[in-house]
Amino acid sequence: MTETSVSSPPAHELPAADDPRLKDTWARRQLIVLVVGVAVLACLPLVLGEQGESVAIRTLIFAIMAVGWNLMSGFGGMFSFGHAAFFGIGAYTGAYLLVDHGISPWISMIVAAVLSAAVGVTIAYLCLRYKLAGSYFALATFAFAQMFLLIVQNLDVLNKTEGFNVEILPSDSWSMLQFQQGSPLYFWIPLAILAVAVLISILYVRSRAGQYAQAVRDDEVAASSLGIDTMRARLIAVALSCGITAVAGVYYTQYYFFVGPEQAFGSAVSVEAIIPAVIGGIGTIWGPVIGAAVVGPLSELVATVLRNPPGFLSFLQGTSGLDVAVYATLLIIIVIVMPKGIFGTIRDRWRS
Amino acid sequence: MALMSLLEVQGLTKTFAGLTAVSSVDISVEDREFLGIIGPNGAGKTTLFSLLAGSLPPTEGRVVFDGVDVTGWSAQKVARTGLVRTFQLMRPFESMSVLENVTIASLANRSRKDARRHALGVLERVQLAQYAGTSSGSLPTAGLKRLELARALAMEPRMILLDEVLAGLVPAERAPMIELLRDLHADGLSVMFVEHIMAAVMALSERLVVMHDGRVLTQGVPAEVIAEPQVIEAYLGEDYA
Amino acid sequence: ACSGSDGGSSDSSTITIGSIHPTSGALAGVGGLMDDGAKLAVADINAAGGIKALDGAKLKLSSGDSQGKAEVGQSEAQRLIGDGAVALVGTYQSDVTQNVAAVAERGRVPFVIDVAVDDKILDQGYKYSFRVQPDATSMGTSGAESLAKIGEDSGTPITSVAYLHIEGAFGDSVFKAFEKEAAKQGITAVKEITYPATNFSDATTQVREAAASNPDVIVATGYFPDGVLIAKAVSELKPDIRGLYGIANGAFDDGSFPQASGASGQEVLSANYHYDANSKRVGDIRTRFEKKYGKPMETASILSYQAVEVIAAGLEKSGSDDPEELREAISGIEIDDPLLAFGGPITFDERGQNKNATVIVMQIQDDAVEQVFPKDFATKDLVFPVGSNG
Amino acid sequence: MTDTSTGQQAQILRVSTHPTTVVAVTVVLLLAAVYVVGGKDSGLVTQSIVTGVLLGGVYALVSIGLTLIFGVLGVVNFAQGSMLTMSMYIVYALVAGPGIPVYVATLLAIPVMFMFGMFVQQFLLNRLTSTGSHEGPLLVTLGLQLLIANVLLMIFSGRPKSVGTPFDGSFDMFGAIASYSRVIAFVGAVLVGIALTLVLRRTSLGLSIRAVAANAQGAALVGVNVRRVYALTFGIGAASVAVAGGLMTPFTSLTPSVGEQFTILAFVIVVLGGLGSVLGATIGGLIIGLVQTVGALYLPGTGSLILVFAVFVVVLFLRPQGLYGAK
Amino acid sequence: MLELKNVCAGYRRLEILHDVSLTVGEKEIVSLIGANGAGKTTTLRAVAGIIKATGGEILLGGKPVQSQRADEIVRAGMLHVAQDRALFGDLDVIENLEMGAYSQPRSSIKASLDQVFDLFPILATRRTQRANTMSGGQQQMLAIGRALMARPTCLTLDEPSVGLAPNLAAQVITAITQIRDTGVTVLIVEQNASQALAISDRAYVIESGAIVLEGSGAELADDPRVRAAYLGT
Ligand SMILES: Nc1ncnc2c1ncn2[C@@H]1O[C@H](COP(=O)(O)OP(=O)(O)OP(=O)(O)O)[C@@H](O)[C@H]1O
Ligand SMILES: Nc1ncnc2c1ncn2[C@@H]1O[C@H](COP(=O)(O)OP(=O)(O)OP(=O)(O)O)[C@@H](O)[C@H]1O
Ligand SMILES: [Mg+2]
Ligand SMILES: [Mg+2]
Repeated sequence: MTETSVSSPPAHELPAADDPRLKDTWARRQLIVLVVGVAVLACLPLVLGEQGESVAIRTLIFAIMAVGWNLMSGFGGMFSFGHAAFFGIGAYTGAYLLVDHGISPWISMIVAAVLSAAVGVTIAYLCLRYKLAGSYFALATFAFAQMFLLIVQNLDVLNKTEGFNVEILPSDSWSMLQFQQGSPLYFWIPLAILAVAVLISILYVRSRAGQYAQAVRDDEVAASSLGIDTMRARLIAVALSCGITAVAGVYYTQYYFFVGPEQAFGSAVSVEAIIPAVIGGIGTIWGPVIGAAVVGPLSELVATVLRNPPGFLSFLQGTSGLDVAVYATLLIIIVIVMPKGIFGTIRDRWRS
Repeated sequence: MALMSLLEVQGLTKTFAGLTAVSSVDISVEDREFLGIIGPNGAGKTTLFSLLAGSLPPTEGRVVFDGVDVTGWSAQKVARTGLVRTFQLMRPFESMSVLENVTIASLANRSRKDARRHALGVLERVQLAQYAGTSSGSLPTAGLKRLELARALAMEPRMILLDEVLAGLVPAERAPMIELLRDLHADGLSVMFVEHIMAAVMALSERLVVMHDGRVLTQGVPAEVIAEPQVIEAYLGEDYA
Repeated sequence: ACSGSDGGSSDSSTITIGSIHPTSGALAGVGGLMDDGAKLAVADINAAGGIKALDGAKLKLSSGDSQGKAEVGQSEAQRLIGDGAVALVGTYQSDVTQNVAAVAERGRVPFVIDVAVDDKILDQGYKYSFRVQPDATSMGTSGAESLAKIGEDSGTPITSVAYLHIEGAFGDSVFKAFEKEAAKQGITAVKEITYPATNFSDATTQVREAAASNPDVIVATGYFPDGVLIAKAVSELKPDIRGLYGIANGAFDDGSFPQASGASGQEVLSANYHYDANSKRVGDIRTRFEKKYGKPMETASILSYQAVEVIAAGLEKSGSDDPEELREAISGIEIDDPLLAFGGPITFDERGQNKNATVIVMQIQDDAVEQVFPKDFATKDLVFPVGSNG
Repeated sequence: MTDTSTGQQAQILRVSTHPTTVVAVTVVLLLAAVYVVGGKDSGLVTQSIVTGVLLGGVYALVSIGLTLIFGVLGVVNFAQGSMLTMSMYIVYALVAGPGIPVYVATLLAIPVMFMFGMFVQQFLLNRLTSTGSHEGPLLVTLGLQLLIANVLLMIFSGRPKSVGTPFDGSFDMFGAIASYSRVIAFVGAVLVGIALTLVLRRTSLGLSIRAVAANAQGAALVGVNVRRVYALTFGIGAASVAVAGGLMTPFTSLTPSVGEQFTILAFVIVVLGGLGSVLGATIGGLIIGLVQTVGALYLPGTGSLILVFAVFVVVLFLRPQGLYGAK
Repeated sequence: MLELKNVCAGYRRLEILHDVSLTVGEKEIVSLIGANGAGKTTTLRAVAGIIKATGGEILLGGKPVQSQRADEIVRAGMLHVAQDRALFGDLDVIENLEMGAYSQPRSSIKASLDQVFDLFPILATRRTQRANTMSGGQQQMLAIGRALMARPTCLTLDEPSVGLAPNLAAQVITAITQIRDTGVTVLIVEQNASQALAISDRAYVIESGAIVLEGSGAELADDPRVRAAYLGT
């Protein structure tokens, strides 16, 4: 790129407002995809059976968690290894308010989101304040999640290891978010929540705060020398991330009618928040959703296939552990074949 | 108080675990001045910039910018007062396009829409507009250098600290860059300029400061300064000129 | 997709029973045994001509794997109900059982709990859940009674115990119940020591702390690995006690305990629900099980077998495979020859708890689990105080 | 994060206080406090300390392998615990089958696990690690953990297994009981720690490992075969886990998922000690072991674990790069 | 000594070098000059085995090396000083230099160290400073020093004088001639084209991934096109 020196125009001369290079249709395109996607998914319950739906719902819960996780770890660049903490806060806030105070889960969702955001911001602030980065940050968040788990197991108000049972109401109730077993509403509601979560990510990523967060992720020093309040930018990402994850937790309690410490705060939950995002593609809007859509049903599919396996495999029938082993193998293969995640890899192919 | 220079540095000192990188430096830069800084490798030029821009906390001394004492302020706070630096080793936001890189800086005092437009304007000014859409990661060195500059300019600074913006540019690339810097200065930008390429230093600097072992060795009119034997001895080398 | 009930009657010649156990994951060992137990029960019933009341309809067991996770357990339960199961058995873990119970309740399908100890499961007022095994509280209570009697029989009453138990609902409620009953019997729990369920890989300190309060007996409630650690620690520290006594202890009466604990397991006592080693029927079932699956049939596995029998009996009684009627039948059922060493026939109270479920005391003698108390279940004589036989 | 100010902070800390002395002093003071004002029977305290140190040895043994893999390859190896289980079952198989004595079996397990580690890196992780991704490897090892656990389940069933030891029994140590097998494990930990430290410090392999850890491309430019170093590192990590597994079998009831509980603590220990620092992992292991057992005197049940994580977080805040961390 | 025959190379699907051919004779200094983004670094990276040539041949001492890994090429005696220096940031100066001698017997280290310290005295005074805390120029010196530690028979330098003070830049340039005189073949990419050409036996000009000019240093230094584009005169 050898330029011949031309006398440069003074800075204040702005390009025309309708300059094609200024056009940025990204957000609009994402929104269209979102609308279409939701419309299509909304029809699923009509074709799914009882089990199909329960798997689909679990998948949706995964997806919401992953979308939340991705805001902090993908776009914010702070790898959270302790999102169980925020999912758990959601699940327990919902359970506690409902069981002990009869408060509607809808309200709990808001309370939980705020509470979890506050906690998340506090934790993140401490970690960043003390300059924890990379693996150290990740493990610190993990440690906090573990502490939450252990503390909950020792708190009488939260029934220690017993957890909470949601009372089964005789009839459907919107306010209490309870419907006939297998009602499509159990699918549509989390679908709506997911849609909102994705919408938030789309808007956030393009917002000032979102742009700042990504800049800080790429190069903290450069960002701060451009006048960006790096701490603030990061904490906003954390707050959104934790809030969304908490809502997933509230819904979990509602749908499963029972939540205990392990279901809410167990380290497995933290991992479940990460897997879809990584499989689908970290730091992308659709990666977590696609990842969840793949991983969620995967184990059930494998189990179903192996329950009555094709002839040549029949000798394997009923070997306990086989289904999980196969599932694990598939997981490994996906990651190796698509190192940037399904969405990330496909997008790269597309571009070049 | 009486009208004072845009940047006042008094007794600025920075020590790293025993080693004194910058020791009691006093410099003052007038508004709209173009100050060149030269000095051997390790003289403390970059560290000085880091101290001024708040990237590093000083061990001692004061930094007063535009009448405000900014000593010990965080980098982001300093940057918002209109004192902006560039980096010797370029640090683009790799995940973003060139335009987005600059927009980030424009956002400092604009709405998102205007920022994007303003950023493009800046890119045009630094002749990087044709790369607006490309990802900053794959820019060649010359592009990256301009990007560093563009990002700083997008902050609309009063004063800009340029750390070796010409390093790594072939002579053919340098000319337009020098041209550009001259224009910017003409438009009223104050500049502190660290560079080892003497041709450029001489072409641009109104005043020249020579640093050595963290101290100000000497300063004054460029032509005179580079004639000083101690400067030749410490920096330029005999076979120069 | 079909909802529970009509699915059941859609094909009258075979009746599906769903079995949910952790056949993979950390508990896969016992989970597998229990699933096999249920399978064997179905096979036996079919071999004996199926459900007579439904003109010889055959039973079919479809198995689900909870992987030890509550939400997996739940979706498995929904799958099985969806596939037309008229009743469920399961699930070994209390939290998984909670979820499945909720599903069963809302799906209106009877759920016979083979193993799951937590009292709370049946405190929800669920109408479709029944439990065969004794719950934590009753085990704690009868554990205390038995201990007291054993003391008296030995001539010198037991007055003090130190209690080691695993943290969590299970350990807590067994201990609470024990403490309450023990007080009545004149036994004081001089020390309570809880240990964590995870990352517990050495019991020496805890046991030493227990011994420091020099009790007559050290009582322990927990699962297998921690049980082994405690037994080993006791034999290493050789505290001056009259015995190590497990209540609802997952190790002390497990078939693989003697081998796992070696010398240190000798003469350890265990108050727990257990299959009736004196019953010929049980003996026959266990030999056939071992032949078929190559593993010894532990008590948990027998309970799964028993649970299937309960459902079968319910079907016979109601003469219908409609889950609603089946539930009715089970709630009023009475099974006279339980496979377990219970205090009487299997019948459920209004909560769904088996009234006569109780514990007996076992002891490790020459590397085998022997029933030693009460007398009418005994297979060997009780050795107490431990080591008193020379 | 190349944040210069962190850099200095680290440097200043490094010159001003040597971690080992600080740690040693703190630990001694705290333990003294427990004796004097702890209000517990001193015999019991001694017991808890002895137990804690021995337990710490076990933790160290598991963490040493992890710290290499974590520090050099930047791989968050979730399969560490399962690899531990795997080596336990290898030893079990050798003992139960041909009847080889347990400690001999351990020696045999080492090369097997070393090969396994090399294999995992070469065929599962290399493509990902060379692209510098951290999440990819994390997931692969997660999958690996599930895979190992369930394959073991398919082979050995889930019933608890156990392995006898020639040195059953225990002896008295400062009025506390210590079982031979645990003391042997502790000694093993120390030996492995020393051996690895020597390898890293003295041998050219160690040199190349440190080079790769510092800057893979730079290492290639001075003639280091980076892929090979990666594979060897993972191999060594796996091998030291084999030692851990072997030495632990005598006092562990084997189930296909017995090792997993160690993974979490191992990570805590590795980060506490500082990524890639063998010494750090050893010291960290001892600290955690002590905190857990001595803490249990006052906080029964999971209380002591809460304490463990609290200590972990506090140490990180005081020293963001871990006790012996470089960055 | 070093020969490139129609080498093609690039990043992912994007080809940067198209049929680049050049030769560097035994104990020669050859410089490669070109605009920013012309492909100089890419050429050196291909030679060093950091990126794989997608076409053509690279011969080192007559042996094809285009398929060899970077470390194998180093063992074959060819060292590369990267544009981004690739130092061991967290290791100190001495460790960096010792690491440089990785491919050499440890006995050689002492002598090599002295040689490097003669060339860059500042390094001797910073033995225990961590590399990533050094100044831009100091890092540059360390990078060159590290390469020399390996006693190369063939050395490729990517902009060695970038960011160096004029006197030091001059020193480096003269140092390169000294290095050559110790029997090392040198391929150098320089912005300081005039100084580079002054010491080069031969030189090539690369434009957008293709060699467009070649000749002796002196010839090119006088070539009007070169003067215009790369000497800024
Ligand atoms: N974080 C640090 N820790 C220790 N020493 C440092 C640190 N940063 C810089 N130094 C030292 O301070 C001195 C000044 O460094 P600085 O980068 O300011 O030099 P410079 O004038 O920019 O040199 P160059 O022209 O080569 O860039 C150097 O000797 C450098 O090694
Ligand atoms: N990692 C990369 N990925 C994609 N493109 C790249 C990458 N590195 C360089 N390029 C592109 O390859 C072309 C040649 O780059 P190269 O670094 O070889 O140029 P150069 O001659 O060394 O220029 P400079 O003087 O800036 O170093 C440039 O257009 C650059 O944008
Ligand atoms: Mg500098
Ligand atoms: Mg280059």
